[in-house]
Amino acid sequence: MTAPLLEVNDLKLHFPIMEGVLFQKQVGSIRAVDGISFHVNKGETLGLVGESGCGKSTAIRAISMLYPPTAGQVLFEGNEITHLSKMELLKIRKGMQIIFQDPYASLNPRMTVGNIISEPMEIYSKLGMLKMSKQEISSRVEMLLERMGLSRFYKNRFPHEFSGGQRQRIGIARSLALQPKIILADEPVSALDVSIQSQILNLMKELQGEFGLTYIFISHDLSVIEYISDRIAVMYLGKIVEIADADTLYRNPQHPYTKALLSAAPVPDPQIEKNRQRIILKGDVPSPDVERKGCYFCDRCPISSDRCFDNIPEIKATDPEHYVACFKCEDPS
Amino acid sequence: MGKYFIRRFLGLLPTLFVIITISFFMIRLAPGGPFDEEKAVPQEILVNIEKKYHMDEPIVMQYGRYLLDILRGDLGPSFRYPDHDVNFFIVSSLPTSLLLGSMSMGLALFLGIGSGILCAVRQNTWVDYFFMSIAVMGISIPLFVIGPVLMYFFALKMHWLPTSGWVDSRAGWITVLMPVVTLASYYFAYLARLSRASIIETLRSDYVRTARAKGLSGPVIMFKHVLKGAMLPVVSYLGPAFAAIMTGSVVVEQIFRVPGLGKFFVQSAFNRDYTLIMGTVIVYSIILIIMNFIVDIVYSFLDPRITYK
Amino acid sequence: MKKILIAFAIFALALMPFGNAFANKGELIITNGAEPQGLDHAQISGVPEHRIFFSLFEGLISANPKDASPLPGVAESWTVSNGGKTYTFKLRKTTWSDGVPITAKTFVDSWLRLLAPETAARYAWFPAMFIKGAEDYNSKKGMKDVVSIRAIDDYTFQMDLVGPLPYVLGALIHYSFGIAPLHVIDKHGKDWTKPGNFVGNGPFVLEKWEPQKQLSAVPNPKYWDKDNVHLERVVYLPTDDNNTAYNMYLNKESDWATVIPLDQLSEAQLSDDYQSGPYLGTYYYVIQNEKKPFDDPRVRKALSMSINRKHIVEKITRKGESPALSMVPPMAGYTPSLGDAENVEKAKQLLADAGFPGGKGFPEFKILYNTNEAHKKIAEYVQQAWNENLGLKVTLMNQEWKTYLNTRRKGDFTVARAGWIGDYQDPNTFLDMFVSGAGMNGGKYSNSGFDNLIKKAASMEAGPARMAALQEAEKLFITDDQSVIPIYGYTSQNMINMNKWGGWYNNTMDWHPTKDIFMK
Amino acid sequence: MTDITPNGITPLPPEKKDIEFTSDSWRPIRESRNVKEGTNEFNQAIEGISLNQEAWRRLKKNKMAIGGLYVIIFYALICLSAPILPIHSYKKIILDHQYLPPSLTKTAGDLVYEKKEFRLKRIAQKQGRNFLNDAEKTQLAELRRTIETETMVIDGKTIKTYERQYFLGTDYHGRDMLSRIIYGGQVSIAIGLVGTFTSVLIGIIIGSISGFLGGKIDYFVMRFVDIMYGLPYILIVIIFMALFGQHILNLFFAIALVSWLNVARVVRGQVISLKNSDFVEAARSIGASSRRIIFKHMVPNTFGIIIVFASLEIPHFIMIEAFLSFLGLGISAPFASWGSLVGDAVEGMALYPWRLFFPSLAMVIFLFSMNFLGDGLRDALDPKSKNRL
Amino acid sequence: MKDETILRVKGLQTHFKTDDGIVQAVEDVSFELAEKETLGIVGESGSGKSVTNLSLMKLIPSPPGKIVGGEVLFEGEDLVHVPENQMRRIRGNKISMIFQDPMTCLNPFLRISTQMIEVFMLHQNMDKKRAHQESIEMLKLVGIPKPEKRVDDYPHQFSGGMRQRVMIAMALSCKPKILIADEPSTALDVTIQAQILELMKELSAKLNTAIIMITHDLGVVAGICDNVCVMYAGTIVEKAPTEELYKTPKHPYTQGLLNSIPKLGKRREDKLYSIEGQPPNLINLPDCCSFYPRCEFAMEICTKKMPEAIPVGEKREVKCWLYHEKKEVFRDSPVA
Repeated sequence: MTAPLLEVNDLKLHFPIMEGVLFQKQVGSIRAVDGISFHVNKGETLGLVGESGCGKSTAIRAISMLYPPTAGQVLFEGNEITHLSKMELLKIRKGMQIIFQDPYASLNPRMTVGNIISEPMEIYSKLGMLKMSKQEISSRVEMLLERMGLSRFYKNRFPHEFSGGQRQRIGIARSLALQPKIILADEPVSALDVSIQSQILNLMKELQGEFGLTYIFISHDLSVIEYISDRIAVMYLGKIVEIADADTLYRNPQHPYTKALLSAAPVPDPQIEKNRQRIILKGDVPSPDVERKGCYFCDRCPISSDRCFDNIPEIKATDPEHYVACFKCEDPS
Repeated sequence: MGKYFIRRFLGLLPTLFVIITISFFMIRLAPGGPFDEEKAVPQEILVNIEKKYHMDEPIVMQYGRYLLDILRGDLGPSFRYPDHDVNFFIVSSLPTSLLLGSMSMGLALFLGIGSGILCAVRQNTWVDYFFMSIAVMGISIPLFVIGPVLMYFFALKMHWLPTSGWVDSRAGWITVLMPVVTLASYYFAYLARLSRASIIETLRSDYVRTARAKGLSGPVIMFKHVLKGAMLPVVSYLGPAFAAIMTGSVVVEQIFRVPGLGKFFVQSAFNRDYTLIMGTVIVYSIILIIMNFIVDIVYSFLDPRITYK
Repeated sequence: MKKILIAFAIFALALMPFGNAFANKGELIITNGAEPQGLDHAQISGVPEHRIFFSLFEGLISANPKDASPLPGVAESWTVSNGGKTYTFKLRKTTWSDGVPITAKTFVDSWLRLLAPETAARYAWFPAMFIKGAEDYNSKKGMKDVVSIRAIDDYTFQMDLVGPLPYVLGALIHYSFGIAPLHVIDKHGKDWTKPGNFVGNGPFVLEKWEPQKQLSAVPNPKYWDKDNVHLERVVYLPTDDNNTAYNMYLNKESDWATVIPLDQLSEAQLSDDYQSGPYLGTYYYVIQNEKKPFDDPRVRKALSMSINRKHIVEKITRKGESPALSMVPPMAGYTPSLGDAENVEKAKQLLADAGFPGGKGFPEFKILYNTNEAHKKIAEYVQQAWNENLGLKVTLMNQEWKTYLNTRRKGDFTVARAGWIGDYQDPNTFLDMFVSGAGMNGGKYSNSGFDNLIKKAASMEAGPARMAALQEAEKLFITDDQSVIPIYGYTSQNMINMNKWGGWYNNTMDWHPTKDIFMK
Repeated sequence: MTDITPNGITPLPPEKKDIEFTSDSWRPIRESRNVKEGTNEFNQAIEGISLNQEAWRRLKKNKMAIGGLYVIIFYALICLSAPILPIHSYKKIILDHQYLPPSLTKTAGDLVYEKKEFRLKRIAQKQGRNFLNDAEKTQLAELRRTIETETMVIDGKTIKTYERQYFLGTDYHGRDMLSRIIYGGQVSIAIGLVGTFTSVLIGIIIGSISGFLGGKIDYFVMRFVDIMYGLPYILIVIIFMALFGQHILNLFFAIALVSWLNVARVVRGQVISLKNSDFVEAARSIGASSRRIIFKHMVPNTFGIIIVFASLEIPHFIMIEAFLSFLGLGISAPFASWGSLVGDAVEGMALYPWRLFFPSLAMVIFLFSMNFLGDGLRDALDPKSKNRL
Repeated sequence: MKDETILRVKGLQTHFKTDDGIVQAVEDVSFELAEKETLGIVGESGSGKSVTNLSLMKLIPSPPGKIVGGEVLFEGEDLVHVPENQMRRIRGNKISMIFQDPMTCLNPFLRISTQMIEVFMLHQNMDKKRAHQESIEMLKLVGIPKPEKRVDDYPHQFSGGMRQRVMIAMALSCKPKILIADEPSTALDVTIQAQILELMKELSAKLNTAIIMITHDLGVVAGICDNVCVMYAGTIVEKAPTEELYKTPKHPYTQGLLNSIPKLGKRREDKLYSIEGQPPNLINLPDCCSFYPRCEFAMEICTKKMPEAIPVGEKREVKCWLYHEKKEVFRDSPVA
């Protein structure tokens, strides 16, 4: 097996909680990402699923070094990137692009579509990391627009003139401008309507084949994740509780949280809905600002035992390529 | 929460200290000194005077001396009014300024918020245009015009009110009317606009829609659901505004002979009465700090989401 | 909303019968200009203070309300000896308002207190001009005993002057020659001027003093001439705003307005209450004599001759001022030496002679004045006159008071507005400040002939010879050198109803002792 | 609520008439359909518009704001063209013409004569006469003669002094109020514009850098702002003017010096809220430098609020200048500003009301317009603004 | 289920005046609601589903919005023409509403108790004390732990799910005939959403409340609704009992919608079905089928006229030319 394109080892990102008037001191931290490890192979799609606040968006920001991680390693093409200098990081970023969740907020309303898409190329050619003439940049912008199914005449228009789906296409075009190797997609379809969502999903799939892209795809929608992903990681409170390939995970979920999640997702089929037995979880997702000594899920878990309250389960393989962080799954007794 | 405020207050002391330091040195930069007169004081006498007020010492020493005095609560003697200390002026005139300020602010608040509500409810009707025009007038006519015009009309023409004075034995409390109205005019205008905008904003909020969906009537919605939230920007405006009303009353105090502190803000600077300037600056800063404090408290009172730890 | 309106209406109605609510028999209400600096004669320096001083204190000499000439005050009589250099005063037996007697020692102690360097009295220079040794003591060149004043006995006071200064009696009216109740000051320290603590020896005694609000005084039962004090109360209202002061008068809230806003003058002048008379002061433009090309008397003369003073006083200031061509206003026994009269043609000629025909090549310069409506108006006029008549480029620069004083003191100007009010009725007060190197000589005029003449006059006894010397000095100063440009002689402006109040007269010092004012 | 995507669609008249059905009606059109450039899916024309154009369209809907805009343009035109307008010089002093009331028809001569006659009658009345004595009659006759004969030279042309007309009256020096108001407007508006521009510039730079960098720098900048707030601004202005002289440029600068604080705070707030916005993160993720992010991405997005702020700030500056004029710190003579004209006129308000009325009117109309324009701009540029005035 | 209609909406039209023109947010909407029925209204954002229901309650912000036509019959009254003060007696009492975002819909400045009490006091004339008691009861009913304590808390002290429960408690206080739920679970996480839907199902049965469930999530509808209306561009394009709709969607839009959802648990195909194009802008729509530009089966006629609703089975209606009898409309045609 070749080395994975991206490898993440025990990545942590804690936001400090500061207090004090004149001299501020740290009184705690929000454990947004609390030690996650996974890898992504070239050409595959890793789905990252979890409820809001579980740290999935923060995770990809930490991976792309938008927020410097608190601890852990990120290896991109075998190179550790957490300690790189600004310039070196820029080189890496070229191969690693992000698509943002909100197509309304992620495009600068004061820039034309053409400028938005060409900006990364301009920045990199100014830095000398990309050798493209103005002409080339401009024609690439047009090419990208047309590939996204938008007319190239749109490049002089402003984002607000487009509907959500079209804007997300512009966002995708921007992320493709530098011909990245991996795209970190942060809930790219959750702000879109169903009929548009499928357009974007299809587009992303096509692009993956066409440009040999690798995706980390975040969503809270299990059906979307299932559709797009090869492998899926389930996150809860800043931790990954289960990773498996898509089929395995959906056919044979092991972690109680995964199970609950799957059973809670509504299915657009009254037949199924009628006969479903739902696992209804009690309570809400707890706040991530306290340090825990037990399993992060223990207080909502329907099958937790004393052991879960005192020890943190490691993520372990139950089957090949199926990792779960649960004592019950390690030891079904 | 009490602890929070104490900590915050302590945190503001450095700011106050820097303000004192800056103004101490800044005012000495200005040309001319406190003892310059039309008939220039002979050099020999100037030496005596400067010695008396320790102005012959190096400025750093003067500064140190001043700081020590402040710590003792003594703001020093006034250069311009040798019979009095700065403390005396502040003690005797601050209450007047505060009274004038709070009466004006009270009037401005009452009328401003009142017309703000009226305009917001009757948005884009003649009521709205009428009050908003008055408000814009209040903002665009200088106080030093409003004051004399009022005086001319009410005192000289109609003889309803005395021209000036402040709660004295002759005319009593009616003397407060014109200064208060004059000073309130600007703040009324501002508050009316501010509260109108804020109320309109709040009226569009989801929770007001909820309240309507519950079947509540207009007034209940306005006074129970809208006002509390809509007053937040008003409250945060009030802090600095109240401190500003002290300096802003220069004109009003001068025109209506109000024995307040406001006059000193300008006159002491013109007179180069260093200690009195410092006194007013310190009072102003402290009032500003206290008002911002009160704003914070009122804020936490109005908005339960805010808690101070 | 309606209720509120009704409430307002009722409130307004309740206020209606306001009118003349202030009329109170025998009470004189004065709008007194700026807030008084204080009451201690050693610390004060302004006109409003002087008015209050007249009510609360009395020195050796008091002022005649009719012409501000000296009248006996605490001194019953006096004799002059030693060639006009020694004055001996016989004091009357009188007391402070608390009954403590006033003796010659009171005068010695009060004067020494004022002169003491520690007291740092601003007006210490004034007695120092007269009293022998006073300047030495004040500038620490000598101890107390160098001051040549002494109590011969309890009621005889004697002083030696630096020369035969004939105008000293008039000067003694000034507050710097006043007395202070040292026994009270010892007891209360700085607080002695607070109502309750206060002790004075004037016709009135302090009743109430609320700074910025009012100061009132009632007759002093211990005053030696209390039978001739008629007012029941004098109230001084500090009033910074001229317009308000005048409005208060119009609205009958005050009985005596000491200022009249310029823009109201034409109306005020039609009123019977309008009181105006010459005032011992000269309004002039001071020129920087050292700066080129202003060091040329021809230039200075050209500037002076191209201003139409008559226009200024009739159309701009309009207070009935007299156009002035001399620095010293005319006074008894003295005929001023005049500068050249207005003559635009000649002015042009002079300027051409000086090398600037038609103003060509003349550097642009500024007129400095302190921020004030009247000064501004005059400066604007002068600016245009110089521009149109001489072709000079002139700009105006106003500065707030203290900055202006500082600039003027440092001589950091070209042309500046100035005014001088005589401290006493003698030409000397208008001339001695222009001797070389004097503190007031911001224009840096320097003429040894002038200096000598002033020095000479100082050592001469009263009489025509002395006046001639002074006139000669002024001739050098104005007629020959035109060091400054006199513009007009001041007039005093007051509003007071003479049908109601008696004992109030216009005089050249604008002194109106409240002692003599009575209600008709 | 409906999400209204604001595409500019040229409205088509709705056709409600019954249509003829033909066999063609049922023909599938799947293939024949293609959306043309510049139209939407219903073949309605679309024109692309930028945010600014859109704001302009919103602004045009606001009648008060547009009215205000016209007034301001009118003012600007008048002020700019003042030197070529057929008005008298703003600084020409004719003492004989002082305090003339406004009149559209009468010449200065008529007014001066009337004034003199009236005054003489008043004096006569005071002296208990109801006729003029001979001396007074002579005075009048003399005045009449002067009026008819006196000439003066202006710009090389000899004109009859008393034939001048003053539509808005004259001031204490007999200067034309109309032209003084116009030139005063120049100064006041310049103070408003320059002051606003300077303070906004300082505010943007300091606010955006402070907000973007955050941390210690932000902390100290904000403490500095607090300190500046803690000093009464009037004191700073007095000292500044005393130090550097009462020059008009210093006046601009002194006012700007104390007024950038608010802009800095507003910009900082905006920048902080924009800092975590997706598009800034997007810019960071494509390697944009901090400078690029601040000045290309953030600052342009605060322009809306800044323009709004500025439009409301201009009246504020004009008022501050008026206040300073009242204190004697304003513009130096013989120049005038609205503030100084109004301030000068307050004293003589009862006798010469026009001197107070016209400059006040000019100023109030301008500030009214500015306020309405400002409100309109805010609604147009920043429709979801929370910080409404 | 006894079919007794309690609400009948006929030809409802709501327009908004904007700078760009008139937005026809709701254009000819008709439906009926039976007692205890749960009716789903599905549509994408901007399809007019929320406006429809705000129109029922007459809560359209006016201006710019206005109900320009149609009628809403409730208990024999046409709510469109009922005066405001009478309408207030219906709101929160007989018809109540919950909204999408519980975060912004509860007044953040007032205690939960204050907000709940006022409903009881207003509609049921209770005194304060009893209203307080009732509030606690209601909170208990919706499953808030320790309601006695929490009733006096402020909204921000609750989590999103809890807040939505509070909203439900408040809406059901007066045991309304109809509960309009506007995307009640959209802002919530999947696991919380399941709790809330479960709760609503349970309570509506308990309190005999009919529910109009507005959502864009076809999964939610499948689980909870008896009948479904599908809205597109301000109009209901298809109306059917839930199971039938999912089994045999008739309107091309419904078909497309159902096909374009990735289905959980079903093996993914190579490509998802997707409806091309964008939803239309509702300003100045021409008189045509608003879906035709995206419709695979569009015909010439679709570009000319909006079809009428046509029954396609028992209790089913669809607005599409495909289901119209061609002859019928060809009556004037010479070819016939």
